[in-house]
Amino acid sequence: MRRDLSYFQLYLALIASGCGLAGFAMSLPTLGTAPLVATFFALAALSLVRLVMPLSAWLDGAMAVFGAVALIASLPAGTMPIHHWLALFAAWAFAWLFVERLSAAIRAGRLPETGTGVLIPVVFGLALLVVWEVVTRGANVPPVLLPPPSAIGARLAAETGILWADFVQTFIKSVIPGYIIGCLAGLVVAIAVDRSPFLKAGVMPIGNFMSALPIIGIAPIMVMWFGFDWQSKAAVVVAMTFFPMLVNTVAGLNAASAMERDLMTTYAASYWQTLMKLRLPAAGPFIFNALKINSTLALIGAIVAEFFGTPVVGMGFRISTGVGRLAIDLVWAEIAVAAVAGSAFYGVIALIERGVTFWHPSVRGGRT
Amino acid sequence: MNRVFPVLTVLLAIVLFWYVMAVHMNAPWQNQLNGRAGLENVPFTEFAQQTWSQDKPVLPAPHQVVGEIWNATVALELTSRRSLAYHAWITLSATLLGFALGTGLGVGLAVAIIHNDASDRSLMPWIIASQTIPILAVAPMVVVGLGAVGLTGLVPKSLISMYLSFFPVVVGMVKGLRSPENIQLDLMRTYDANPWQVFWKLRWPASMPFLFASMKVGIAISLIGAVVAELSNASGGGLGVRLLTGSYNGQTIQIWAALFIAAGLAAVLVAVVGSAERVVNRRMGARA
Amino acid sequence: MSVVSAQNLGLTFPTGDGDIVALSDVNLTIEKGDFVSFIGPSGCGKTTFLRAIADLEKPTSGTLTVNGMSAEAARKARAYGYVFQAAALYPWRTIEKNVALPLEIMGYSASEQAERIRSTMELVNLAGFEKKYPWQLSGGMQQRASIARALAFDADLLLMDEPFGALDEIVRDHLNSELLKLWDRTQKTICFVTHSIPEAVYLSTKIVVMSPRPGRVTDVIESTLPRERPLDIRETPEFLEIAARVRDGLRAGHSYDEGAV
Amino acid sequence: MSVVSAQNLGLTFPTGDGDIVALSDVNLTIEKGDFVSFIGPSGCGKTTFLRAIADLEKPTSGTLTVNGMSAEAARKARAYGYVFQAAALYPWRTIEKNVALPLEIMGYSASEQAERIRSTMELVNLAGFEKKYPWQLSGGMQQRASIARALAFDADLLLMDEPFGALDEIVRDHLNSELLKLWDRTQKTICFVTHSIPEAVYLSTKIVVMSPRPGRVTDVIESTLPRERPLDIRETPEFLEIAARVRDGLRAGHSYDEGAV
Amino acid sequence: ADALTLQLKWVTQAQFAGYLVAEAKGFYDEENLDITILPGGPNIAPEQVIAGGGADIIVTWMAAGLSARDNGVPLVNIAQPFKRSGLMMICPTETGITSEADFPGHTLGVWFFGNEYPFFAWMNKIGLATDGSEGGVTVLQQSFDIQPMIQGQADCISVMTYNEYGQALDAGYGPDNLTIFNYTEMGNDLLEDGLYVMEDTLDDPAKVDAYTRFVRASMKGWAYALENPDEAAEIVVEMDDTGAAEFDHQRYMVEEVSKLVDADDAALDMATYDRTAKALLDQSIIKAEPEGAYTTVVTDALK
Ligand SMILES: Nc1ncnc2c1ncn2[C@@H]1O[C@H](COP(=O)(O)OP(=O)(O)OP(=O)(O)O)[C@@H](O)[C@H]1O
Ligand SMILES: Nc1ncnc2c1ncn2[C@@H]1O[C@H](COP(=O)(O)OP(=O)(O)OP(=O)(O)O)[C@@H](O)[C@H]1O
Ligand SMILES: Cc1ncc(C[n+]2csc(CCO)c2C)c(N)n1
Ligand SMILES: [Mg+2]
Ligand SMILES: [Mg+2]
Repeated sequence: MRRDLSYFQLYLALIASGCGLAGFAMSLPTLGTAPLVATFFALAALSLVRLVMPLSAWLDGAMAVFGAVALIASLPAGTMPIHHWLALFAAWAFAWLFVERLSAAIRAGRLPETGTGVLIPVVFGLALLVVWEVVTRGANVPPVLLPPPSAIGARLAAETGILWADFVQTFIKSVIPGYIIGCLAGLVVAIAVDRSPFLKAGVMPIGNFMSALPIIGIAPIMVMWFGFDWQSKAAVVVAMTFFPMLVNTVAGLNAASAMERDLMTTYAASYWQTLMKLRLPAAGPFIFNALKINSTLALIGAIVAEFFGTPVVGMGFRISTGVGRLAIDLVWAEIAVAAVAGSAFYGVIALIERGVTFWHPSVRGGRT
Repeated sequence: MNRVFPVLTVLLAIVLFWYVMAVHMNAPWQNQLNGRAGLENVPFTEFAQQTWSQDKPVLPAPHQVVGEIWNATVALELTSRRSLAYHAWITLSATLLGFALGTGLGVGLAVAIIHNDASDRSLMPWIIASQTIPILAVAPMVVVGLGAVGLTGLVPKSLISMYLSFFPVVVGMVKGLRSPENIQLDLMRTYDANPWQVFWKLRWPASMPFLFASMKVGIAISLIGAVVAELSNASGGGLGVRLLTGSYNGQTIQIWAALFIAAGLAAVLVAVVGSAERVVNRRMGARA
Repeated sequence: MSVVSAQNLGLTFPTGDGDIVALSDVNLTIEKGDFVSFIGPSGCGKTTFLRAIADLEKPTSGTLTVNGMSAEAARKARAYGYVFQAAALYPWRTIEKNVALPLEIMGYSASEQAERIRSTMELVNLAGFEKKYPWQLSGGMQQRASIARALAFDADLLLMDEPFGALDEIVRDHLNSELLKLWDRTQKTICFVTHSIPEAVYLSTKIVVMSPRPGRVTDVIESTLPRERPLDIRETPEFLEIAARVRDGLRAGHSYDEGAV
Repeated sequence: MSVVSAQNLGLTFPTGDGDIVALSDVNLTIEKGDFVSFIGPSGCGKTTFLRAIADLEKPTSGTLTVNGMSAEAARKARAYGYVFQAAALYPWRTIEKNVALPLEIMGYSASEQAERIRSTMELVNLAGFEKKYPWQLSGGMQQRASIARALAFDADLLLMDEPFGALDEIVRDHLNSELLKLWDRTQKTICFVTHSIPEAVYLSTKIVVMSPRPGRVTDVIESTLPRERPLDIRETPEFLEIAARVRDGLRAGHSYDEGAV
Repeated sequence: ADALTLQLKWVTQAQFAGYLVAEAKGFYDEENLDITILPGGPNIAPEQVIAGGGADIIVTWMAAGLSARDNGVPLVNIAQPFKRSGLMMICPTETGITSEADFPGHTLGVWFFGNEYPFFAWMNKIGLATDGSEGGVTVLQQSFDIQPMIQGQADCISVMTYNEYGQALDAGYGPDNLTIFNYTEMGNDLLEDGLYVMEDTLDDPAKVDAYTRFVRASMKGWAYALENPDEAAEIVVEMDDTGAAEFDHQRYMVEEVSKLVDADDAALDMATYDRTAKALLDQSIIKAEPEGAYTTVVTDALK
């Protein structure tokens, strides 16, 4: 028998069909009430034919999607019957099998990296959303604790105005300036400190100490010092981003190898020439590391700071008052915006990093 | 000596600057007070003294913070709920449990990621995205949700702490477990070693430096997680709660004291991981 | 039965900008007890060929058998010991633990491990350094430790990829004669990659000259030197003649285009 | 005036467990136009001596002058070009930008930079690779780029630390004869560290044999070979005789204790 | 004993003295009740906790309770010990604010997180815009302290008579240098700390009985607290896990709270209830006239 599946994939396939078979048997008495789910069960059980004839990976993907749609379309108002949980299992197994086979195909060079490589995390994310939706609705999780994604999506669509205003207040006004100032200050201080071994010996332990400190704790202090508006939020972001940048840059400025430095010495190069032509470029990967860390820290810092007093706009404000007003789906919509903005911010920095430190082995992918 | 002197110098500079700023920032309020009390032309030295001894200063002077730390730790019984040591212990226990869980989760995910292509591709982007979620916003819901199923006190805090601390561990361990060079892996292949052997004899020991580097970041973040969780879970106390109640009552000195204790705790924890690292390094024959 | 037998062996690496033909139409038979050197310019496929024997690369065409079975079966039967160009010792293990590594993996008993470690450490002249860590040893000693590691278990075939590349000439001479003695004593079959013509001639019963793009065997020279080889055999006319033949073979394979460097 | 002159030069590294005497009582004079090779076992101080000339290490005793001035003054006067054992190209710069690096630092005009890059790239046979990044080139090409970088500005003294260590014999032969041609044409003074006896003999007008612990000069052999040296000069009796003398000197300095390996 | 969990709206302080005293003095034990008191905080919405099943009874403000009910969490008021509001807005006289007419153009600090409804109801009533438009006021989400006034970031801030106002007094402010807007005196008060349960639990007579005993014991606690303010303050300090409560301040708070609580009568005053509901409807904080948002079964059983 030609083996187009690894053992692990085979187990997944068996779980999927097994759930299908069991689910079909259990849903026989109520066949008419949820015809879609019953069809899904039947098809899943049918997929056992893969034991004798290979089935395409795309078929598994289609089954996962069909299962998800069937489930969501026929979610009952009350508690979900047990065999629906089997359908959820089966759909998850199909999705997992699908991504397993896709990545195997990419590894073997049968599918292109670009495109398919993006599809896999997307499938995973969608699977998470489906499980979330089905579990919250199927298990009657109180919506004031965890609303289903569909409700969050509806809020997201309905409140674009508010969400946008909050985004502008928090992200554009607080995060971006704070991030820029904090990172720049960290960079400049690192360079200044680097010139003097004495200062370096004095500042670095303190810098390390400070970067371990729960900086969010200073949010109430910053609000006290810089007022309610975005300035205090930006100040928190500055404080949160400063130390990672300082510590990383100082490490990075030492990253140039002894031989690379010796080369500069043989040219009798000046301090600034060595800095600009050797040490800063060599520090690039470290600086970007800090920029990436900071991109996630900055948003969190700004949102946290808004818990300690704000004008009546902003993501943190909306989240805290939303909880108070039990507008939990709005809170989650806001969280979704934060996650998307944060991920996009991170992604942009990562892209820039690829462009700027193209020469680094971690970017160009090994060899030499 | 050579290492301590520069640190002391910089510390001294910071403390001096701090005292100056304390005068500057507390002056407006002091002027108001003096004005109301009808005091005029207070000599500067006395005025500085006044700004350094306000009850609820905008910026407490260093000695006020130190005094509060002293009063709230040494001067009190350890079990007293006013003792910062007591609150530090509460935060510490959540931190340690969260750190242990986070490290376990991080290592587990890293193992899955390096052994399985599909996990690598599907998990990594979401792991990054998970860290962009404002945890403080989710924390109350986690606390309430877990409270509804009967989990209160330590567990919700630790879970939030875990949520923050697993991230550096996954990232570091994925790097670390992949750090063996091809030649070292090939060697294992020439012995026809099984994946289990490759893991325990090669990948795991090779990843130790990465594990410890991540754990140093992780434990500091764990502490942040515990403090954040306490902001959403006032019962039971903890440094986060002290921060919060300090902030409601305008007790700036109390805020700063809690903050410093937290920082000290973080430093101690990082140092402990550091010495564990040294012990392991020595066991693994690292250069002195 | 020959130890290694390659017929029309080809191995192509697919890369971003086109395929690289690392081995093309290689025919070679290595008999039991042979000492075979592989020599040739950088990129001619010496390492690739050794790795193919070791089942670390899969040939894309032709057939390759090791001890009469497929390379994979031979690897699983632990038919060979491999010495990499770099010592590749695990830095967290003492020298003795490094040597023990294959023994642990292959499930030798503790007492047998101890015995084999003792004897191989002696063989490579490292007795007394068992408890040291790799970084506490010089490059030459590390390389000897990695040879000990390959010798510790009973493989009759030894694959050595430029094991002495990083050493200076004097030390190299010394290790060469030690290796010859070992080979003589143990009757192992050895495949040995080198860049040095004198080294190849001095050591081998058979010298395989290779040339790049595509990687192929251009000459196989059977040595007429006796098995017993004092160091000063290298000044004999017979030696110099074989060396000249190798040099000619090498030069022929070298096209002076840039990529060859 | 001699280019390099060392009298009773000593250089000691203080380390955790005692001092290491890297150079002890070195006396050596190098004249303009000399091609001096340094040979000796690992750790005998070859690199250290070159670095002392380059003012990358400070001697702890004795005197050292370069071009009649202190090593520091000579460095600041940009008296020499240094080729490190590894190519040490900056990975974020293209080959041409790497070669341009010393020119930028020394403030050459843009047009002059372009001109010099062109000519030195041609000299080392790298024309056409200007826009490539270092990692896109083979080891030999990288090494040649680093030589180009040392040649791009006008230093009369070239310090080369095992520049061809990583290359195979044929390529090495090729670069050796290119280097000889360059030396002949430009009348530069060259200090050259190598591990290979034939290379040292083939290239040099003067061979400095060193030995370790403490690092010292044990022999200085003036070559009797003509300046014009075809590759096959290496089979002449004169060549072999000098090589034998170098080998003897080397062997004498080699104690066969473990540490020496 | 019947186990019940009570979620407070705020941190452990004398605002909840009745419950804390009842617990400490064993009044709940006497009623065969086993009560767990959960402190609240700015990140804890009692409505969410009870909806999630984390509590049986909560203390909250009626505006928040009705709003939650409107949002699908069927809360029912079972008792209302607080009869008056302790909410005030204070403005230092140097801001020049002496009456509502002076508000336009000024910045007012407001607590959100479910505490904002009385303010918006008030602004709605006097017709001042709060969306930052011309002729309106600027609203600030105020931290839970008086810093914004001290720092001059807000012209007026929200205070509770029993809490922040005390802090202001300590800081040297007082009626002579403050303009005080008292919600109760202005007739703008909405009902504050009431006791709420989930509607479906009222179908269970055993539960209703437990609630009744709970309210009875709590009222006994309140009565005891108001009679013995010193002891009550001590109990509050004793029961505060965080160690932040200070006796003097709690003592002050008991004093002030006693002016708002009617320890003899737990019943909801219908007039205030109607006004509260109307105010919320008027500014569409809730969309429909609330129905079944209160029950008298518990307070009736007390009589
Ligand atoms: N994994 C790989 N992917 C792509 N190309 C490879 C790979 N391994 C080797 N090659 C290419 O195959 C050819 C032969 O490589 P190989 O390492 O066998 O050469 P070699 O003779 O050992 O050279 P050297 O003397 O430099 O070690 C080279 O052109 C090399 O670039
Ligand atoms: N920075 C340093 N600190 C301490 N010891 C050093 C240092 N640099 C070199 N040494 C020691 O000085 C001695 C001479 O070293 P050097 O690098 O000059 O040797 P070498 O002749 O170039 O050897 P090789 O052939 O291995 O390159 C060695 O014992 C080395 O360990
Ligand atoms: C320290 C402190 N700050 C603010 C308030 C304001 N406040 C008074 S009551 C209440 C909610 C429900 O009673 C709130 C938020 C307080 N009580 N304690
Ligand atoms: Mg090779
Ligand atoms: Mg050297």
